[in-house]
Amino acid sequence: MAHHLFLPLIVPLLSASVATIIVRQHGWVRVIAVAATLFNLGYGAWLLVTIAATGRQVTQAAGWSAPFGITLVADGLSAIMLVLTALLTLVTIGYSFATVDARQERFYYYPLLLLLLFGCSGAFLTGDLFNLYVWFEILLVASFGLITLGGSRGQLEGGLKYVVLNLFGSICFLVGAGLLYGVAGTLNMAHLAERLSTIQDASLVTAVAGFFLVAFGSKAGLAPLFFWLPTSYHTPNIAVTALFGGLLTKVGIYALYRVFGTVFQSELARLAPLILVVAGVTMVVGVIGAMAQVNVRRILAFHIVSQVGYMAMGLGLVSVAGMTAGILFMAHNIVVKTALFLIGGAAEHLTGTGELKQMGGMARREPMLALLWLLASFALVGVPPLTGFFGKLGLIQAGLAQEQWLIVGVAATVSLFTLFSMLKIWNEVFWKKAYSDLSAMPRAGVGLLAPAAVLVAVSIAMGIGAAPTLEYSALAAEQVFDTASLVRDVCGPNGCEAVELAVGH
Amino acid sequence: MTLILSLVVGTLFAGGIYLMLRRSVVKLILGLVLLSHGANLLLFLMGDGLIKARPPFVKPEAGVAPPDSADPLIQALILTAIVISFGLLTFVMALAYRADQAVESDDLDAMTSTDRL
Amino acid sequence: MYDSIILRTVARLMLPILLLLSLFMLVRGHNLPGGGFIGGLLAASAFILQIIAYGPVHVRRIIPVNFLGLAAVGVIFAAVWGLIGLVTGQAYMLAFWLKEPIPGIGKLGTPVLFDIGVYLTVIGVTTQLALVLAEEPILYPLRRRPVSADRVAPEA
Amino acid sequence: MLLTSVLVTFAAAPLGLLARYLPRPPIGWILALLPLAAFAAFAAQAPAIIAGERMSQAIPWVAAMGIELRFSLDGLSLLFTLLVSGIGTLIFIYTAYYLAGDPGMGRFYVYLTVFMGSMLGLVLADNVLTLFIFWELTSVSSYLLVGYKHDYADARRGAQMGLLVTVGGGLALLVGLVLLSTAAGSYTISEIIAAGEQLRASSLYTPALLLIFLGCFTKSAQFPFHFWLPNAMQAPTPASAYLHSATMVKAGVYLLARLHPALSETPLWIYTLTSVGAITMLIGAVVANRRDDIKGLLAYSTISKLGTMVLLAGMGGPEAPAALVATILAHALYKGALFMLAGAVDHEAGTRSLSQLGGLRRLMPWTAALAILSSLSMAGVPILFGFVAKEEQLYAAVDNGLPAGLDIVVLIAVVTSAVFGVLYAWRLVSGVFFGPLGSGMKAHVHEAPAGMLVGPAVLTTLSVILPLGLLPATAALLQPAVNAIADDGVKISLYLIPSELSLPLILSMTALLIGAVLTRFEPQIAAAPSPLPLWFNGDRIYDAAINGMLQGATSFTRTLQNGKLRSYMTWAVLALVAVVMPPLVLFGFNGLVLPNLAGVGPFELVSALLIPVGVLATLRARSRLGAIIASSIVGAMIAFLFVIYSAPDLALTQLLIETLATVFLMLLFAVLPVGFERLTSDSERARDGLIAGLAGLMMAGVAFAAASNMQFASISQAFRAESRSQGFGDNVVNVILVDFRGFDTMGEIVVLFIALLGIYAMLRLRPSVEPTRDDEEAPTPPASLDGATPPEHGQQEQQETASEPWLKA
Repeated sequence: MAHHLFLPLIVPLLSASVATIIVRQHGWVRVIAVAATLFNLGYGAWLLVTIAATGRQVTQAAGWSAPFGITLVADGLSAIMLVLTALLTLVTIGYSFATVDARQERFYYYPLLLLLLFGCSGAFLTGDLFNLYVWFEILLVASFGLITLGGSRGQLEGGLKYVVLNLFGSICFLVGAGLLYGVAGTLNMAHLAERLSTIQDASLVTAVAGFFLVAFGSKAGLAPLFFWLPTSYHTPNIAVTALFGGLLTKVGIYALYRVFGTVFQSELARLAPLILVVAGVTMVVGVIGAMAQVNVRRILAFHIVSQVGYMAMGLGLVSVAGMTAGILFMAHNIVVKTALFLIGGAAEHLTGTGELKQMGGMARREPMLALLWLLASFALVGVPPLTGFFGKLGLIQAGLAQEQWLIVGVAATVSLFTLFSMLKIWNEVFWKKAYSDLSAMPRAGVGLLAPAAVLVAVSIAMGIGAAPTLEYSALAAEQVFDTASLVRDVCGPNGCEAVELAVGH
Repeated sequence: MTLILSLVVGTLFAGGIYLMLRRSVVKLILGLVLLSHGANLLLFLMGDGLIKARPPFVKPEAGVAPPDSADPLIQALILTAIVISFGLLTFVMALAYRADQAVESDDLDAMTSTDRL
Repeated sequence: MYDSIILRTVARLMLPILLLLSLFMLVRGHNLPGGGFIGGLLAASAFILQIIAYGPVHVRRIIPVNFLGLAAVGVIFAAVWGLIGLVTGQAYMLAFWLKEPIPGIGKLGTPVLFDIGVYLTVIGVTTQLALVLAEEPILYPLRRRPVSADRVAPEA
Repeated sequence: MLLTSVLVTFAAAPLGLLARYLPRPPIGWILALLPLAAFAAFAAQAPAIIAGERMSQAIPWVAAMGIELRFSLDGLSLLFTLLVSGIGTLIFIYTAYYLAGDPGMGRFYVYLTVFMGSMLGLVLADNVLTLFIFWELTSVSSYLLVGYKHDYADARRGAQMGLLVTVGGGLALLVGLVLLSTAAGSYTISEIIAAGEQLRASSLYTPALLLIFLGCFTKSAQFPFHFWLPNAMQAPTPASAYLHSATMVKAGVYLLARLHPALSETPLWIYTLTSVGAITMLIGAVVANRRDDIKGLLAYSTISKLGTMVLLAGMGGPEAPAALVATILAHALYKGALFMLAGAVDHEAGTRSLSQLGGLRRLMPWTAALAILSSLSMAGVPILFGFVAKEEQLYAAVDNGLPAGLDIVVLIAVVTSAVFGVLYAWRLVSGVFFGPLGSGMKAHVHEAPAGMLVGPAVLTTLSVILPLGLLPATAALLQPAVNAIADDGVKISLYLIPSELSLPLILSMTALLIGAVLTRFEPQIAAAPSPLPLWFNGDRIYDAAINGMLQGATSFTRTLQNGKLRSYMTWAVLALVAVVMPPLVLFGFNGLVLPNLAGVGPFELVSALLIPVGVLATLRARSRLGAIIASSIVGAMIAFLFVIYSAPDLALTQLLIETLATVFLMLLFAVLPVGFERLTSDSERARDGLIAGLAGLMMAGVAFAAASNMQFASISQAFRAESRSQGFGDNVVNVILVDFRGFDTMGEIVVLFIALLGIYAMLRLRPSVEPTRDDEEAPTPPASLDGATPPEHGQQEQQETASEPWLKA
């Protein structure tokens, strides 16, 4: 039993609670935040290695045997997400030191970040469907707090839509979980997978799966459920936008991968055409939205939507190759998207506005920032040999292997339009002559540059080390689909039906 | 009774959704309230049947709760869901209140500035 | 809203009763209807009744508790008992029970302590929320669009 | 050595930044050592390659995707590596003089070096994906080079246009290459080529080939994608000379030549390449005669020659491969020189416009001499290498492998383009160097610095001396390249003076003659109406497409992302209905029987039925207060149902929560305004009602279907049995909450806790400037915002505001 799986949850939770109590001591709160996040990062890295070496890690909350208690399961996908989440949070915290004002720190900015980390980490580790719902709510409400923190009119307006639409998604999740409990009588994902695989007439299950598709799809920002994202993501602190932009939609994708890859395997095959259509529409609508925007963060926000489509495509291909590419793409996107928000945000922070019209001159003024942007945006577009290329290539290969010509065509075309709108930012913010006199503008210090530089470096490393990254993604994808071994790992060799309620050790 | 309660669930969802499609923030909140009521009631239907007067308590003489008592697990889930939705709904209320204050209107259609192109 | 004599009287009377009831609910919860949630909500109701009857300023004065801090403490309290399992090399939140039941309360174990953490958190959160919401019109007096009396009247 | 040469080039790219610190012109010579070393290294391999050897080197990279850093050097690659590194050396020297006064020169060298590395990788790659990676890198580095003067909108536009077109084609290429590799079963180019037979029979052949064509045509500026190349002339001249004449634009031709043995000689290959190549060739030749900008003229003549190359790659016949490699070499020599000279003229005279230039022969004699010689080569005048190449082209055109009818057309096209070639060469020379002094030039024009003439001099010299005695050696060098294109014993034989009077020679001379005659009518030709319809202008179409796309995107987004929550909600609900309804309706009610209502008692019936009543009352309430009260009836009735159906804990919780929620709602909202306004039209209400009703019906259906379709025993039985024995509690629900699933409960209290933090911050942390409402006093948030103690004045206000209407009632 891998009881250590609780650590990346307890540490942020207790840190956040303690930080809440001593919130006035900014220095200590920062130390706590960094320490807890570092712990999670280190733990995540260790877990990556451990899982590669010894396979899935499983433990039971309160020791109750699965499927009766709540199971924590970490596989390759969990570990990837865990480590990236911690990395993003760490980078965001670093960026926040330079950008977030003291009043927000007083109002629980760092505790909320840690609680978001707590919620996300829990969502990546749980092996219980209802527990996943709880984790989703934790990370959602933490994100609610962060997105409205500051209380500007835009935050309140955008936040209201963000909150309401996400709550609708949550309700769908709750209903879906309830229906599934009604139909299958259990909540443990391994047990659910075991039971659902024996259902002959699965049509009702398909309907139930629909609730999860909508619930996770709305969290992931799939069409037509993404509206909350572009309306709110450009309103809060840049650091918050960056973290959300990199992370939150991917929790939805993670849940799609996990629940549809494991629990609803046969439903996945049935829903695959729908998922591919949704993926294609999401790519297109997102990139069209991005083309229309004239504000750095709003362009990037629409790009999130577009790229979530690629990840959904990885699922819709219903193959290990497809999911491998999807996971690779997701890992790439988490890093690069955050980097872009941080860099664009730094330009916004320095210029004082994110409106393209009123920006400019950054290439001459801040060449380092320009270089980072160039690398990150080419990575996003999928220019080889940066990370995005491998994700895109993997999706194209997997799609062609299954003769899904249309989605491959859409995916390729959309990346051209992605390039177009990234060039728009580059032209307007960096290449164009400065809109106003920049001589009084503050210089980008290490505090603004370093966080993005770290992420860009990670992205480049992931590109050069594409082989091991891909290998790990493949391992993760196989583990997601391998329900037989999941059942064995969670419930023992005889399957979940044979387990009796007891404290296991 | 399952059928009747299913229909009741349906009306809760229909009413909730209809309210959420209106323009008033208060109706929006009430719509969410109805939706979460609907979800809770729906969950309740997913237990082991609707059982009257046999709550899931351990009978002292038997040492176990009767197997035909109401489903304790679904009740625990609903309890969790009720409390969670209480927290979230309170958040929505406060947020809607602040938005209403900042925009000076309780008309949701007036809150479109972040999407304006 | 704070000047109803009846309300104040009732509130004053109810405070100890509700608090006692909440403790009772908390303690009996493991065997009878009740538990940390219900207990916590009852206790919070007691405070909220005070807020409605006397106003938040008064309540802040007579109950000088930082409820937000209480909520944080409650979360920590609920979470730490689980660590016993972890440090002994077992699962987090693994239950540990005293051998003998304590008279009038019943068996005592870490799940009960956990429930107390829940109880504290619920009290803290709910009461603090009510306080913050009730203080809202005091801190930010309504400066609303003018309201005509006839629109108020039909509902009153 | 292959891998090293590429990697070292990339690694050395930052050295370009030395140009910031070291003295200006000499730095060019120092940096030029890098391409020179590469040139020397590749030249050293020439004997072995000529002898028929083939070098290969591979290291694995991402094996699972088929990406392998596999390089191989054969004749074709050798030709290109020599061009890339050789011309690169000259360009590196030239740049230091051309940009001598430019502070950004270091950056320019970095881009140039990256480009060179990419180009080397591209022509050496023996793995399609590696090839693609370098292909894209050339696009990206050329983007940076073209946009080097990015303060100017035209430079940004030109750079963006080039990148979009080439990357767009690149994406098609990528898909095409993956398809090709799928059909061949290998990503290694040499293996793909070996699988030629199998490929041409594959069903993937046509789509793969069309996509690859798209990539090659965009990269090599073929009609109708040619328009980006003239716009890329915004690049500083060294970049134009390097990328847009000698190297990058030939990448498409290179790939066609590379794949020629495997994919050629099908109708698709022949007809597509012949027609596209011929059209491009003619359009380029014609438009080159209408350009006033000398770089524009050269750009179109490049387009024309690229068309010729594509035509040669497509037409088949025994002579075409030889003509192709000869043309590649000849074009690189004279066009590289001419671009650099054009840059020299621009640099010294301050303009590139033919109408403003003139008479420079006396002021810039060396430049003039070199330009005249290279132009003669471009025109195909005998004894220059351009002539040799043109002879080859004509031989190939005469002896082409095309079906009857088409062969004549192609021949005429080639001759026509030769005629126009004479014409634009003449235009260039006469316009710049002859006639009266130009009007728009700087005062005191003088000869360009010697450093700027080194490159053109070397290239021009080659154009001159290759035909004078070095033809056999050249042929020997080019032979392996020909072998790589057509592996069936085609011999290349270059000659200056043909042994007999052949048809190609006659045609060549005729073309020269006609061209010479036509020079008399040059002004008329330049002013003649455009041969293409006006709307058919790549530039204009590109701009229209971009603007149309932007406008379309804007109005689309405005409609979709309209800011209205209710519109977003509608989408969400419709999505749910669309996903859940079909499986439910189609299959969900299999074998369900209508239950009997016998066991339904009055209490539950009444409370159940009061719920819809409460819902309806909430919908129809005319005031906030009414709506809140009506909705709380619903909550209460649900609690009552919980009581009836054996859930006392739930009922208690529900009641308490309901009360609290109502109190909170009233604290915040019950105050003002009291009435609801009617904001939506009847039709909107009807529509929303329909949607909501549909969703409600679906929820009822799915709830009922699931409740009557429980196929498995619930795990809750175990909790009933073990609650006391293992959980030490008699209230099973509570034991689940604090023990069996205590982890959920912990999450749940954290949700409450976070919600509190969020609400607290939201209500107490306000922006320092809250938008003021009316004319009333501005808000004065108290100093202590986090509200542990509300301010003293609050107490007075409390007394004053103590009469909220909702409790007065």
